[in-house]
Amino acid sequence: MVIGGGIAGIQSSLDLANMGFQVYLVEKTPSIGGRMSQLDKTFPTNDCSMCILAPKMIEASRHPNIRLLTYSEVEEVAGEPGKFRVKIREKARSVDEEKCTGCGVCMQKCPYKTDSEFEVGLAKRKAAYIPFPQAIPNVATIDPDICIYIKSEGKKCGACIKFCDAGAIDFSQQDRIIEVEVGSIILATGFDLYDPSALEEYGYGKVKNVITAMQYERMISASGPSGGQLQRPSDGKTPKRLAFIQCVGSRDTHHKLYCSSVCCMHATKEAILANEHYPDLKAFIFYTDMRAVGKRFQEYIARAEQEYKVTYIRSRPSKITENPDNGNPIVWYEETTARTRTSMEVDMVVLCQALIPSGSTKEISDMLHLSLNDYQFINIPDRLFHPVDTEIPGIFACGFCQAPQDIPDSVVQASAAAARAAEFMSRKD
Amino acid sequence: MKATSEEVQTSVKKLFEDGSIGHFIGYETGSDSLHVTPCFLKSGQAASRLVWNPLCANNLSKYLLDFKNVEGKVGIMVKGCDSRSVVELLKENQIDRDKVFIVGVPCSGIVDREKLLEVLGISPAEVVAVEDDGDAFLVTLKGGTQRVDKEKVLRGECLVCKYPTPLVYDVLLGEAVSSLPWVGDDYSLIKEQEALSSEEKALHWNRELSQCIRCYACRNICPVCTCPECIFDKKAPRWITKANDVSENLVYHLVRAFHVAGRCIDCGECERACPMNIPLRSLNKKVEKDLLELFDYTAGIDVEQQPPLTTYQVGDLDEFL
Amino acid sequence: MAAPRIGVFICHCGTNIGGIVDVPQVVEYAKSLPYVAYAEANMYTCSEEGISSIKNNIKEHNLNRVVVASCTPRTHQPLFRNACADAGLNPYLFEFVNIREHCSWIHMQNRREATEKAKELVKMGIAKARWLDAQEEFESEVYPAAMVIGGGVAGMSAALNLANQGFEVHLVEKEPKLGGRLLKLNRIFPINKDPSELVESIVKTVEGHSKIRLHMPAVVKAASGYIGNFDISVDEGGKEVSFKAGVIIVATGAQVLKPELYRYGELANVLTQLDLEQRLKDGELGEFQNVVMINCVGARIPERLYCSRLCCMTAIKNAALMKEINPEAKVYVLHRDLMTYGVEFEEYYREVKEAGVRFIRYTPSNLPQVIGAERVESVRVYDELMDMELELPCDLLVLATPLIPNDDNEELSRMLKVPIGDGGFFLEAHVKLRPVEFAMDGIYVGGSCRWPADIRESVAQGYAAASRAAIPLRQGLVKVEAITATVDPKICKGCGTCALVCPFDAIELKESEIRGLEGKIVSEVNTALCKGCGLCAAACPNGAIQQRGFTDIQLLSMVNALSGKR
Amino acid sequence: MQDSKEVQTEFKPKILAFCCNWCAYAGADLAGVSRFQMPTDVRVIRVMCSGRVPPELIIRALANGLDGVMILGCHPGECHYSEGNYLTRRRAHVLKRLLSYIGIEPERFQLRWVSAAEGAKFSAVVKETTDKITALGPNRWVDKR
Repeated sequence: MVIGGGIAGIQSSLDLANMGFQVYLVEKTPSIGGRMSQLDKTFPTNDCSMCILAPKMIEASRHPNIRLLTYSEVEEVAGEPGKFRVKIREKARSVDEEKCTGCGVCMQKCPYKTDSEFEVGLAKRKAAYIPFPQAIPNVATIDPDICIYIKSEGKKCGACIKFCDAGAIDFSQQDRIIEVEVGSIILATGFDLYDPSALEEYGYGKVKNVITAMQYERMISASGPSGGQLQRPSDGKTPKRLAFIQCVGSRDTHHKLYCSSVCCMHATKEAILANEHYPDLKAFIFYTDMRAVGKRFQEYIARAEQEYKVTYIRSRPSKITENPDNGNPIVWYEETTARTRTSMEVDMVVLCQALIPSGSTKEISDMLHLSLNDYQFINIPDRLFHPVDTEIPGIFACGFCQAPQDIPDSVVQASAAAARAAEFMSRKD
Repeated sequence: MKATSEEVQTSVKKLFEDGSIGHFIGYETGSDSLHVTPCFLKSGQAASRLVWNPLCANNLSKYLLDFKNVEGKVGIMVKGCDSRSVVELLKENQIDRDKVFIVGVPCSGIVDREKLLEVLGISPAEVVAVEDDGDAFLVTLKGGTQRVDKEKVLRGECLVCKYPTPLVYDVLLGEAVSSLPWVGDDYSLIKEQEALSSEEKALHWNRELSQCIRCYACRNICPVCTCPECIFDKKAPRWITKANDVSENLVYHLVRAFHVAGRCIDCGECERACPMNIPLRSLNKKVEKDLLELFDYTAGIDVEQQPPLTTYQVGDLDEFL
Repeated sequence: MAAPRIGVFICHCGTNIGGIVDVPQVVEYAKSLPYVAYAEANMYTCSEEGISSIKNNIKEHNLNRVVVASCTPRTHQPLFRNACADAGLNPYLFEFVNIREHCSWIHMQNRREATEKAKELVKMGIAKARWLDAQEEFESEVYPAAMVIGGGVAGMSAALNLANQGFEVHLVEKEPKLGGRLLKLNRIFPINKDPSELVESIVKTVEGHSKIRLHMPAVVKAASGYIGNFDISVDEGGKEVSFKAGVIIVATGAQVLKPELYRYGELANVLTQLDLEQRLKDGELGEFQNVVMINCVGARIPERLYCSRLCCMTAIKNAALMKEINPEAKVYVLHRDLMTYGVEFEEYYREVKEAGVRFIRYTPSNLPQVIGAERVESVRVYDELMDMELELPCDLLVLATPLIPNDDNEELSRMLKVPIGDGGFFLEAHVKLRPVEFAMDGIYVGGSCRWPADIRESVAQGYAAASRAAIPLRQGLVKVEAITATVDPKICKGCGTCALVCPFDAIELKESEIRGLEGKIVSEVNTALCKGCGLCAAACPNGAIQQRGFTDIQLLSMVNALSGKR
Repeated sequence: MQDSKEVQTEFKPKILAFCCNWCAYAGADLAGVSRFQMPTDVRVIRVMCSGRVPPELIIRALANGLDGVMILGCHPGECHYSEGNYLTRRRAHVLKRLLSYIGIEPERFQLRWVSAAEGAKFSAVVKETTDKITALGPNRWVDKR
């Protein structure tokens, strides 16, 4: 069983399934794809994230050895290593997966809206929704929290039932409990975003034109709500000067002490993309240490500076205020070489917030009696020689839930976890 | 000094005698004194038939394909241009360098027979001999000798020839010629054409190509057209129909120009063979010019050089209108 | 082959297609086209009902080609191909026409034109279907053994994992001892233990494993073949040993740069971090009072742009150790950006800082300067933060230098036909999603030969490579792409153009063994290597090489159908 | 005058687009999923790689009277087969210049890069090409005699 349908979980599942093992891939949200599906491009090649991810998602959904359990959560794990008995709750979608063709009529007709999780609040989604166009499975889900038909117990609305030609809407569905026995468990529960409003000095939520890096990814993405146009929240204008603030909540004694490992690079990528979209846009990156340790990362930074006119400023801004006249954020910081306090007015600020282990990581670890480290990452007792083994034999962890890391490292760990699980399961027989 | 027919005869005779070659492909005088035809020798005895003069237009290299399976080496006489098609044949593994003995002759231009007759206002029967004389040809007529400026009567490809001396040979007869004085911008005619409007170009080429009778002489004589079965001879897929239609002719000529892209060395044989006098070299020359400008490539120079359309540079031109 | 009898199934997709395109009209039109034996409309062709209709009609109407016009082949082609196969029709006699994503969904305002377009798309699909050929999906056997090149931590992890999964492993190590670069280290972070103890237990397991055949000291001399079927020969102490392997893992590690900077090699008390570890290990370091370490020596400079990832941590570890050995000592680390990424590194950096190691940032435009005649006496550095020049007394200068590629990478690259990228490290198939495999099937890569990696990363990559390698080993068979290239040797002239354009080295010029053509040099496709891109087919001047499923005649028929030519 | 104007506005070009399976075709699919509305004049032929499209086919299509031909492939460096699109690019440059030389307007043959995520770009390319070719009018090369 693999828990978490992001890139790490998908990779582990594919490796094991291709080796011939039966895999249950359990994902909490309605679609697999994880955080990577939200990204626009990926560093350092600027490959489009969805383009390289989608084939893997499709492969996982089609694989005869993979049973995809989306919109599902692990409820209980019993048994022993090599013979875990797992109860999985498959939540009611109110949509028959077999009949739904993913045509999206229900989404068009559904009258109730909420913030789209996928678009990080930059757009709305309906109660009947497919989280994003390439979702797998490509079927609708009806959100019981806002669907008026469910809330009124069938008295109101029902537009989706009326318009669905395939007859796929089924409000009679109940949550189902599935019980399976598995030899090994791989945890790949990924990360959440640290809420930057905890850093009051940066004004997130108050200064309108301060957004988070994930929001920026959706904004610059051709498939995002603005079709790849940078539009600042206050007035929809395209920014000409853009500031990225690094270590927002990371490497910070008041917040998270650790380094999130990927922000230097994603900020660089985001700055490059901005300049690619708008050649006269200037981007500034305020950083602590520029951590570019991966393959071709330094070259990428060099290109950002030379070709895309990105300016790196080594400084940790003390606060961000708003110019009341035009809504421009003002970044206050110390000029390192001159050692003077100074400020810079820009059109929009992107906060590269700390990344934290996802909430599900804690839930699942508690269920499994695995300990977490001080920052809620899954504890790995022998990081050196058994980098994906948890405290319990037969249970492995990979990707961001066990340490901050970028996509290639997550993919490496995912395959490593698959190898360890295969080894563990072959030792048994 | 320019090599003479006698020198060619002597050295070929010697090559036969010392066993260097078992066959030889050269030139001999044809039906009249203005014609030279290919000559195939099996021994040195008949070497006295061989000639070398400004009428030796044929590119003999394609005949090498007919001698692939003979015993011993095949000797062949090549001019600068012909040697470049030999390079192309070597590049495409169509001939074995070890089985070929190349007798190179530097060339100072070949006579365009029709231009000559027109300039002099005579019939072929009146010509006795044509000799090279620096910047002119010495034409011996029955009634005396005339000196004709080369630039007036040279073949089109010779007017723009940049490689008068063979690039590949085992023996070179006569002195190397490094450049020809009349050659300037070899693409000036192409540039003139490029400057025309689409409408004018379409009219021009429609007119030219509608004359084509699809005799395939251009293809058959082309030294780099070496496919055992040409795509235009296939029934399935049928790339062109037999219909006498300019669109079919268009497909034929454009595809041909593309197929020899990076391989055509401008020996001019296609144009010489065309019974309808279609300016075929113009298409090939256009491609040649683009390959040079885009990828800095010239065909027939170096056997080791990879053909331009089988390779790439990441930094190749990306702008596409 | 029997005359083509094409069945056409046109999907309404509820109202998705049917609401825009006049489906019945398209069905009628399809019926009028040559070779069409049957045509119908379905509400959902992908539904159970639609699928059984395809199956029934194949039998009932004796169809030998099937065309479905609905959504996109990228998601639904396997479904319809399986339906054909279930009905006894070769799945490659199926053609997909996209009239939803490419028609109804993008022309919602123009039903008439959308219908006309759908008709034309269907006509093109039928034109192609007429020329479809049955294809076989070949499978080739995988020899159940692996070769792992390199006996460092990455290679040993990979070897052990595969061996414990039950596969025979040939482990080839060029040194006379397993353990790799780790053996040279004095202490390793985070446990500050002597690494030889740690590595010893792994080495013992490897050496004692019944499934692992150790070749040591040995180097690979030749390798040929393809996934599932490699023939390998190694030089094992002067003796040539040959064996077969189904997969290969490259984990040959890297070497530490010996710099020509800061008077290294000239002054006795200038060491690299590795030299320092060696001396500590051998107990030969002697007394010291003032230690200065400089990071990024020979790295992140114009000639060597990359960051070697682990030197910052090495410096911090050794700085802490120096302070531990002599708490009175002054220890300075001169650095640029400090690469203490992640959780533990950052924590350790804080601890070490608190323990009294001083960190000073220098800039590449203002490099530290070594002062001293015979020995280093002090180091002068401009402290960016304090905005002043410092002169640090120094009796031991330690330089952190990057890992650089091994010298024999190039030879190995030529032998295995795997690429080397910028900087001389091996180049993986995809930097993001295929980090531990080469583009060439059946060969995998892990550890510092791919990119500088610390122990945990090398081990993870070793395991990951083993995971990828275990897939073909466990499957026992590899499916060969069916959409491959195929040569007609009768008309091939052996010019080699196809071989030049092939990105996978799948085409070779060979003497034909076919009767009547013996000895003729022609192209031959190694279908195990061919990925079916069709570049060769486009480059061949006379169509002697074709791409199955996308042949000239199929594509030409589509073009002619669209332009109304027969 | 009015007549010819009417003919002009009624002209619907017929344009062929070869799309590679991995990027451009996926981009076209995304355009569909996103319901980007666009002119109806483009017909797609799927090939595995843009490098599969031989010049013969483009020449044949234009000689048949099609009004435009496009090759759409992965961006340079993103080819599924690592280098196919680079070869396409070289061939296309040479072919385009040759076509233009004999009087086929350069707009009628296009090579463009569309990634699997660029549904919007696919639709923009379709619009732009349709507009350009509509403005040119029908491909009448073979009627020039």
